[in-house]
Amino acid sequence: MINKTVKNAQEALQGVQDSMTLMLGGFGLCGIPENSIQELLRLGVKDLTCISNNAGVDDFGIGLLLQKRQVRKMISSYVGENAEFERQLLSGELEVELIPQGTLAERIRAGGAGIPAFFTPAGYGTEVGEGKESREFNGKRYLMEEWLKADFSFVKAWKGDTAGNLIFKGTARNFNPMMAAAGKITVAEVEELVPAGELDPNMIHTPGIYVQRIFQGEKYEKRIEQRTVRTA
Amino acid sequence: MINKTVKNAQEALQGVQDSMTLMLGGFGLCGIPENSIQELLRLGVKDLTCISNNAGVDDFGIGLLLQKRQVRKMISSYVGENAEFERQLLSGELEVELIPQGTLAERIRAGGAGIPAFFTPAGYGTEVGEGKESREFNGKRYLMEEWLKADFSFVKAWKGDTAGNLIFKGTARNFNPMMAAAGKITVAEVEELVPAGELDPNMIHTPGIYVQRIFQGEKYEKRIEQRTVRTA
Amino acid sequence: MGLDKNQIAKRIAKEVKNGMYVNLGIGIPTLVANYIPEGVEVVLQSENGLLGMGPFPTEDKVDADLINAGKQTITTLPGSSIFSSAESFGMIRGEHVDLTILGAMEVSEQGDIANWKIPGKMVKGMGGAMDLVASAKNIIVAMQHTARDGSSKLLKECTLPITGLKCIKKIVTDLAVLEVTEDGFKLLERAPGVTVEDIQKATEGRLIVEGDIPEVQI
Amino acid sequence: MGLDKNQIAKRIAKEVKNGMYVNLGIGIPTLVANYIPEGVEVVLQSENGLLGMGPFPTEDKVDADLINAGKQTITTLPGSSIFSSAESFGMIRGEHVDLTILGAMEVSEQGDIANWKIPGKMVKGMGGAMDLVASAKNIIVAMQHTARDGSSKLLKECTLPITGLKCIKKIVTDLAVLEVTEDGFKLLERAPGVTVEDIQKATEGRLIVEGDIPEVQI
Repeated sequence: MINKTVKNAQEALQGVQDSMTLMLGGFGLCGIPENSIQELLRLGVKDLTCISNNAGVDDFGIGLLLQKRQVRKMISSYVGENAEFERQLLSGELEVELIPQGTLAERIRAGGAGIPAFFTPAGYGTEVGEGKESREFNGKRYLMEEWLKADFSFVKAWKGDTAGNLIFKGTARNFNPMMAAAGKITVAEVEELVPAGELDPNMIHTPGIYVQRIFQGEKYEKRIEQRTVRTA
Repeated sequence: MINKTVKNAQEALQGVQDSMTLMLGGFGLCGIPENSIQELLRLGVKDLTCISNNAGVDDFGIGLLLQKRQVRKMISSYVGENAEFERQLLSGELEVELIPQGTLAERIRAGGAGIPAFFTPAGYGTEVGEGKESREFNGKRYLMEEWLKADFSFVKAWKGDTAGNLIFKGTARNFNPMMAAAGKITVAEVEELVPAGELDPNMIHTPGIYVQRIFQGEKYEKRIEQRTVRTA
Repeated sequence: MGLDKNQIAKRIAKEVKNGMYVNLGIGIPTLVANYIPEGVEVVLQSENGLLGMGPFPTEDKVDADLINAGKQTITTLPGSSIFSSAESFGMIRGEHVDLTILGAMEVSEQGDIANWKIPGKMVKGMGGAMDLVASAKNIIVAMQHTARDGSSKLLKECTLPITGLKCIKKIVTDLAVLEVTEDGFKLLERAPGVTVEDIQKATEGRLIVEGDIPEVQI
Repeated sequence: MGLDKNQIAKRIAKEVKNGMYVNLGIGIPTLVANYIPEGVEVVLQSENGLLGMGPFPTEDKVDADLINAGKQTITTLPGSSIFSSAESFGMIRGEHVDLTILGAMEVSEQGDIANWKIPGKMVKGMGGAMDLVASAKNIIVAMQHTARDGSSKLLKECTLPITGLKCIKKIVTDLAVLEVTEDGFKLLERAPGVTVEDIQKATEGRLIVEGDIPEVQI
């Protein structure tokens, strides 16, 4: 089996350059590629276009890249919980393109699956539909939306094997599988990297063909945004 | 959790009528809903439109429905290995619509996912593209293809739970997951039906929301079309 | 006078029928889960990729890898399933979710909804709201009948940027339960202590009052 | 004279490079798997939903739930993965598969291919062929140079119904190895004992011969 293993984040991110379009997995802070984000900070690449459902919080996740002014444009569905983001947006330093969450997920899926465009009802009749082709099917109006692709995709999985196969845990799956398929180069960081053959072929969430580089990440903080508990 | 269990195939197929459009999972004879096909035979419903990648063999799978003249139209990607099929087609008793396999899979997926149309390169410039809208994206030509849905979908899984969650085994997965989502009523037959809670939520291939009725099938023959072996 | 947030949630819970798959928005809709009657089996969908959302975890069961769309830590239930965001919105777009309950800033008498953007204020994004309202078979809005300045939020036309057109079927406010019909807001129930005249005054859009309007029973 | 099926497969195997994901069609292409050189790691994709196709099983390992696109019983390998048909063709359409090897009835000098239908004969269907040829980055055709009646299968224009336009990059026949260029079929290698004149005679489409044409090395 083809071996996709690289030593660490540094090796995994070789080739990342200014002005690239990146996809970063995660929903809120759940399932984000923490190690790759740290390496992006270290590299200091700038003018990035980041496609990610959210933009992190002030001092974690993509928020860290915003603080260092590495991001020129965010493509997201929801960018709350981030004061620095708001400041840059209002000052014009940062551009933002807001996309309905399902449309975002499907446009990324389309990018990976070779579908240049599709029709969705989301956003028809709203400002999201302005300038877009719309069409009626079975008496309902739909917008045509195009695929999204990235120069690099950064995803985070629970387990992975040397062949690049990935298994996600819980709702940390979210956008990661589609982004893995939509990146020209996909970097997967995993909590546990195992030899090919240890994962059940039947239980793979992302087949290794989509992953070009895989490494075992370290020091996962896995910060929780809303710790809500009940008493037993 | 909502309980989707029904007693048997007879109860599962209540409401199936003449002239309906049915989807049947499977690739060749691998992963076909054997019990539901038997019940369709027993019911004797006719003038059916069957959407299935293949049409079975003379004496097994959908071939059995063809023998009893229950099928008016097949929508498939490949219909070889079936002499009765050929006879009915040439005599005009049977209509067939051939669709490229990937387009078939994606049209069914679109049906389940609420996407009325999408663009694919498959079939452009061939007779498959005749009468269809085509369009250029990034210098390449694509055909617009529309979703497929069914009155009933019949799928076969390895394990299922009472909430309708399904796990497939090996390449018996094939078209089953997309068909489960594209049926107005989806009937799942499984080799082993377990109580909700016994399957790992992280390892479900088809979430229970797509399945309206589930039952444990019996007497699976699982016929092999091409038994190919090597000596140890 | 009028219903409080929990009472609005409790009233909406009566709309939740056995066997439904339900998506609950953030705010009052989330509270609905607390009032689903005994014996009514429903499955809650969280659009970040979970069917069968359970209660908040006890302290020892908190898992950073298990959150809902409001980013709160949650639990699974026996029979839950987890999937990607593409699958999740396929489920929503494909009309597999039976009922969506969400908040709104404005609803028009045609059933248009505005709930994602206030011009001049920081725009946080629509999240999954546009997908949900464009696709759900049945949408109930939970909202206050009027804004803080007393102006109506049930309008002839929405003044704020639209989230979706002609999609809202029912509205439960602090003052009333209303159905969106071809002819306007049809008054179904009034909150205890609230008169039809109070509701009329608080409703800018066309209000249809036919016969006696019963009090909300919760 | 000329290459037999196994020799064609063996020659094609030299085109398979380390690290490639490869889809093999039915017939001669399937044989290519037998000749992939030691040390060249490739992953075979079977479009019915498997990456990492292994050899046929021993009798005791035969599993009806594990077949390839030719419906033959097969095995998995360490690192294999299994997925749905939609995912499989997403992989193909999204150009994640590096190389596709398939058979053909006709190839035109523009790189068009016909391999799914003969008018007047029972049409079995295109299966995944149209998806594969519309999407693959690199397609090699394995075929006989001429039909049984001696007529060329390398044509100016395909006469049979088309499977895909301008998609074939390379052809390996019993007589020759050819590249499809803007100007026609460029002769790269000739089979042992076959002359350039033999190939010219068997090729209806434009044949480009530049310099000495070496013999196929297998």
